Amino acid sequence: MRRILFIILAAVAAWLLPYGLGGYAIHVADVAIIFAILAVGLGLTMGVAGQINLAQVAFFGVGAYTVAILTTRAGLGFWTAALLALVTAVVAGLLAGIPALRMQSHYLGIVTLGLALAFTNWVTNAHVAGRAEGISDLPVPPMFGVDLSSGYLFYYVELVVFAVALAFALLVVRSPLGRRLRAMRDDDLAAGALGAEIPLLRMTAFVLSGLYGGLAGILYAGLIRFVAPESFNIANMFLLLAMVIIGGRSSILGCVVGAVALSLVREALLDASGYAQLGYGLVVVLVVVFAPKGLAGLPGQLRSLLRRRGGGSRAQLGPFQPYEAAARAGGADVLEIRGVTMRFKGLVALDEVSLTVPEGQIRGIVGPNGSGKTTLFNVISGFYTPGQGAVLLRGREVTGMAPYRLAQRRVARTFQNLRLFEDLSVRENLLLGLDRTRTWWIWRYPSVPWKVLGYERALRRRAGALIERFGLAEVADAEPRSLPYGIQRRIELARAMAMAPDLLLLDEPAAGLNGEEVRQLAEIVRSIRDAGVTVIIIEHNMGLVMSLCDQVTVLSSGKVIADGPPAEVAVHPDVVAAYLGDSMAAPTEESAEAAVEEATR
Amino acid sequence: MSTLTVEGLSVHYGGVRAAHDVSFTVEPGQSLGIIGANGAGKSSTLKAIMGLAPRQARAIRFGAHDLLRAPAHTLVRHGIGYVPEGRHVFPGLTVEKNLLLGAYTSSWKRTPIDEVYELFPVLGEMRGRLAGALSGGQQQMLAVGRAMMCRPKVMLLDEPSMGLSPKLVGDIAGVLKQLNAGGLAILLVEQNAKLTFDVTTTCLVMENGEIAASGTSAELSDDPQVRRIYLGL
Amino acid sequence: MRFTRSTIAAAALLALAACAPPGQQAGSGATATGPIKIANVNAQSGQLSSLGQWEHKGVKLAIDEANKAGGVHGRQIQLDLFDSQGDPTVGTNVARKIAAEGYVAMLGTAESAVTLAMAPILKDAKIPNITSGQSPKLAELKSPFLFLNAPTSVTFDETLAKYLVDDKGMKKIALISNNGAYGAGEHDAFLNSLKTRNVTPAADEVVTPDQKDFNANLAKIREQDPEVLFIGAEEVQSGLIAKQARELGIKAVFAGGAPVGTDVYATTAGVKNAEGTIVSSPYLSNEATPEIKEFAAKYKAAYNEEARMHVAKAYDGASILVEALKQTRGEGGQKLADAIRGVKRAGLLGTYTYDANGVGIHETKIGLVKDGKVVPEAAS
Amino acid sequence: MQVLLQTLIGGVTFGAVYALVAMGFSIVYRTMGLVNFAHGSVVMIGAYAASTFYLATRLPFAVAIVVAIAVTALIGLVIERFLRPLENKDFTLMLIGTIGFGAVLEAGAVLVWGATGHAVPSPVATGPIDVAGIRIPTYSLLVIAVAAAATGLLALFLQRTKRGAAMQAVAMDHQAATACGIHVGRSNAMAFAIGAGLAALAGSLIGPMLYVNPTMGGTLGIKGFAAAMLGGFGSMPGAIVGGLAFGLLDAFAAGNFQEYSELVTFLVFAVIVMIRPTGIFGEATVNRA
Repeated sequence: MRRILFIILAAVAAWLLPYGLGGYAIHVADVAIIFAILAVGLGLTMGVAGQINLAQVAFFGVGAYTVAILTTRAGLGFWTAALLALVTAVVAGLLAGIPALRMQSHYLGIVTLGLALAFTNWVTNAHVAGRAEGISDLPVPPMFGVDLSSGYLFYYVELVVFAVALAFALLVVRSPLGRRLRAMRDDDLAAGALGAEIPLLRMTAFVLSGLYGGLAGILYAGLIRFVAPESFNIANMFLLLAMVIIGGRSSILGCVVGAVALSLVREALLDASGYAQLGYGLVVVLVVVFAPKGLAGLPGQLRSLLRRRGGGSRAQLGPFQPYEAAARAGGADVLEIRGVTMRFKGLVALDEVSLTVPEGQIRGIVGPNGSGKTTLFNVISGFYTPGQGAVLLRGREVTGMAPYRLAQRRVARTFQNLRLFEDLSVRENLLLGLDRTRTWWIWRYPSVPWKVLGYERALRRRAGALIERFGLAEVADAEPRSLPYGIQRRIELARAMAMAPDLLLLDEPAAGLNGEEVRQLAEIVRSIRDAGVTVIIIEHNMGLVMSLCDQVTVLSSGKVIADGPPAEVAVHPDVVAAYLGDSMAAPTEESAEAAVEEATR
Repeated sequence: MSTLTVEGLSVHYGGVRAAHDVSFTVEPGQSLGIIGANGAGKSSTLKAIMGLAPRQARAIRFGAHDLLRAPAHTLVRHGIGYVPEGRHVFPGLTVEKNLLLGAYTSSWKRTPIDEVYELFPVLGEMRGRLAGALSGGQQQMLAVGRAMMCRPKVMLLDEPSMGLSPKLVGDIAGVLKQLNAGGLAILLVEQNAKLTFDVTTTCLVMENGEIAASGTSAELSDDPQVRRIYLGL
Repeated sequence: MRFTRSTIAAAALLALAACAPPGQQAGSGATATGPIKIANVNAQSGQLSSLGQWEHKGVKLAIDEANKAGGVHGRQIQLDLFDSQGDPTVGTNVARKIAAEGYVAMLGTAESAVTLAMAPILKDAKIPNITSGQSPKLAELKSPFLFLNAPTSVTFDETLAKYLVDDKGMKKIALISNNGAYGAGEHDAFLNSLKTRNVTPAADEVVTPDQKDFNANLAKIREQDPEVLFIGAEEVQSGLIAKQARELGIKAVFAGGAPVGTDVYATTAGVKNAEGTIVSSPYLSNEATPEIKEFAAKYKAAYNEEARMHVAKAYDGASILVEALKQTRGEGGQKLADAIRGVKRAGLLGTYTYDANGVGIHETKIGLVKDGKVVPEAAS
Repeated sequence: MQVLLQTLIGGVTFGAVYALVAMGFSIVYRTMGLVNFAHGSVVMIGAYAASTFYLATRLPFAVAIVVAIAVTALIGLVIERFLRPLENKDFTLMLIGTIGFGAVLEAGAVLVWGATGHAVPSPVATGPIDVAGIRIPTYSLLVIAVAAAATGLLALFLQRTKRGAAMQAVAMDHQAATACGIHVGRSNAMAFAIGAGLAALAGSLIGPMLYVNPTMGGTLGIKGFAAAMLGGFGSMPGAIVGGLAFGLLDAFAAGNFQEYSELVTFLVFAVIVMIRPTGIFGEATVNRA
């Protein structure tokens, strides 16, 4: 209710604003709104999706120039040209996004910057784009007899477009797509394991960037009715970047605030722009070091500062509510591994490993350090493609399938070192697991947004139930990093279960847990198995393995040296030798594995 | 000669407790082993002594030197050699450079590099090769050799057997015994209990970050508790 | 509850929308008393800010003198500086600002692109603008409120072509120019002048304004062994081109517009390399006439630096404006524009007689660079 | 043919400067994993410091270069100290922080030296050398020689000295380096100072070739960065090869595509790094792509 009231108040204030502004002030407001739209676009790509995109200002230029060229050279009407400009900007976004499939971070930054320079160079030279002098005398956008050459009336057009653009951005951020983008930003490996199609998501981010850039460009063309290369240069890209960083890059409203604030500051310092640049630079440096989340993050930072001083209470886990037991189906094999061999730079990490796991079993995989356990998990969940051998899931071969496709086939996993999305709340982490839609589902965003909202509400209901089941109610809206390790382990387990898996892979789930927590873990895993999920568990806590697992496979030096019921395996002479001495693990597997893992990141 | 004293050492990573209230001493010329399952807190203890992990302790001393307040990079000057888990040689530098860096704090004109080559002839043969191109066993020897370059009084070794074949593990054991016989004190952290019992005279057993048992290596090798910890029986 | 409240809100919004939209408040325009507000718009930051700073100094000198002499019929002139940052978009913002804040006239800018962007807004607001730009496109606008205080590139280059081809009989001419607003204007104007004389350039190289290494372009030019190398670029780049051309052994004489007559050009190229460069400019040196000498002395006294063409033309422009303001007794709008058009003034750059396109000066003189300074051709 | 060779000369001269800039990027990146987007601005400050000192004192140009190196090394230390809390934490934030520093340096230069800039007379008086019609400016030779000498000295430092070996060791494994007694913070600061020093060297050398003004750092920085990427980020031979390759790409694009050279240069660059994201020699440290 309060939110609705706030929206109404904001809308009324925005509607009434022109009545209190002079002729020039309204123009400043018009420009600020355009920058706000641009900032929202950059916030979506860079802040939310983590793509270092320094070509946003070029997309802006593509939008404005397309309108200018089509209206003055081809004689099209303003709105027809605008529509085509939007399409062109989105295509530009797609093209500029292609490098993102191959590179990230500073590499992407410099390539997109280069593409932006290439764009400026083209418009400076092409006769059709008016060369260095630009194109003037763009037509006034017609609007049912309303004179849009007035800054006041254009303000209302902008306001409506801005409101729609902002609402759409907020819809994206607060729904499955935005959550996936943020997950991809924080940890693309873990996001892939949860079923996020990383390449498509990166392209989506650039499409959004192009869309918002184009939209701002069209409004710019309608307002200024003049385009020139300088308006889309690197200095303006830096200004835009400063807006987003100072406002808070991962908060859309923060981006808007940053854009409006800097537009006004720029206006106020128009006659001292040398000092203004010094100021922006300093503020950006200070924000980066002291308030990494920008203005939008300040309230949270202050709150956490106060909480630390007050000494907050320690969060508690609630009891786990067991799943309802499902009838055990006949013992078909869920997973079959046939002679899998995995080499890293000549070192054999897995050597002809074969095993089968029947439905409804808890299978333990143990072995000394570096015996190939985690490598095996990475093969099963699609992170590695084995050199030889095959992985079969319910009889279908899935060898070398991408992690997100395996996730779609209901293979869920946890990670040895915990890979929770640190900047997302516990609830959002679970929502990511619950959301099983494919990326192409996003066509609903522009066409039937209310269905997106409906789906989101349904997801949230299910998340609520999951939170209750895993006893996470007390911590549901906290960030994982602020929670004790034991709780984080429980969250990762809940997130994996949110995927409603058929096969669950747990990598050292008891590491770092105390005795009571280990006992609870055993109880939960049993309940999961009783609900019909097949579980494979890597664990060093032998007490847990012995009491929990139906069957245990022992790996050493990448080979299976024993396989059978726990009690039998524990007294197997090879196992005793492997554990207590004469370990024969393959040399430097771990270092090679680490190297490969880095290379695939 | 100096005694390494650790009193009430605890290690926490974020909210995770890796080691709690660990105390022991290593007398000059002594060889002490710490064994335990993966994740028992052995490596963390060693790293904490070296100042490479966040630590809290009542005291960590080496002879008269207070190690608790000393910055990590100064430890080597007091005669403490460290062989990290997973070897951690400098892969892009030659074998010889790796060894010389072990003597970073002293003059490169007078180093015990010939002694190291004598002890590990294979390193001498490969002195010009990049360390990253060595096999796992050779890298382990290089790591031990590098730690010897500072003429240490005590050497801290973290899982030197990891990923090595039984033959190489045997070689390492031989070297360690030889060094110990020459008067070097050894603190060996291992998952491989057999190796540890072979090399050391006294042993600690760690479980869940705490010392669960201690005794002479001979006693512990027959202790059922060790089997329980390792095999869950 | 929720429904009713939002309905009310929606209704309220609709009601507001139905009301008359907020109209433009009557522009305060020229008031009959108080100081007369004049805007000087020039880049004070960015790559071309040196030009902007010179322009401002020239304008300020003229206005200060006028104020000291009693202003316009007793009213003082208030000169306010706006920074265009060399960015046309910022320029449009500034244009709207001076329109909204009741400025009577505008002086500047030195960059044609910025002036071109501002012109439509100033025309709508009926604010006369005397610009220092010299792009032929400014004249093509045919705006009744836009006046140039210098000739356009067409005049510069026509004079140059006439001197080179008609007087000196040099036909083997190579061009190098950048694709910025100034360079492209020079390129087109000079090429056109050559065409009317049936001269085809031996080479025609185009570079980018940011380019620093011209080896590839100059090597091509060297192959043609031209008699003249026409340089169409700003001061610094012209200097770099001249320097690298001499280093490559190009013997051709350099020629160009106002930029190659500056000290920046000469020092960047090196005084030796710049020697003999042919300059086409309405303002050749600080010693050309007694009036110019007097002006240069005044300028040096005020700012402790040498006067130059940019300063002089800004001074001329401001002086013309003051003269026109005196005629309208401070009134702006159409009346002021007409008054400016009517001004006949013997200025530092020549005699101003405005035509329908707003161009006031229609000839330039030829000079030669000697020891880093320009001397009139006749005197050499 | 003559045109080709002459283009080559120009490309190599500028390539040598790009290589120096790229080496500065790389040495900082490989030791600390920091991508310093302010590097271009540091080059500009170096150019200003050297030329101002040279013009004011009339002391030999070499002295001016040393002064410039000292000034920028100091700036490098300040940047490093400021961003240290972010090291090994948030890569993107650090990136943006350095962009902010770049803006500060540029604005600072405008306030100190004005926006106009100044020309620097060539410290070499002799005319260009003529080899079969190919003119080689003596200053270009000097630039290439100094760049080669700097490269050689840097290689010697890294290969032959204790500190150099230690710096490489820190880059490879900072924990193990600490255990060997190496002070990681000091080593990193030194790497940053060397990087900034290389920037100053590049800036000082390019001053007399061009014209010194506050915006010169932008283009040089972007092109030096691209050169580092082309060769393989963090790799020293990569920086040299990448620098020369970018210089040549730039020169030939200018010759053949005229005013569209920038467009062509950056499109070709984008395509090359698409095909081989880690550059010719591969990335020398962690791959974050």
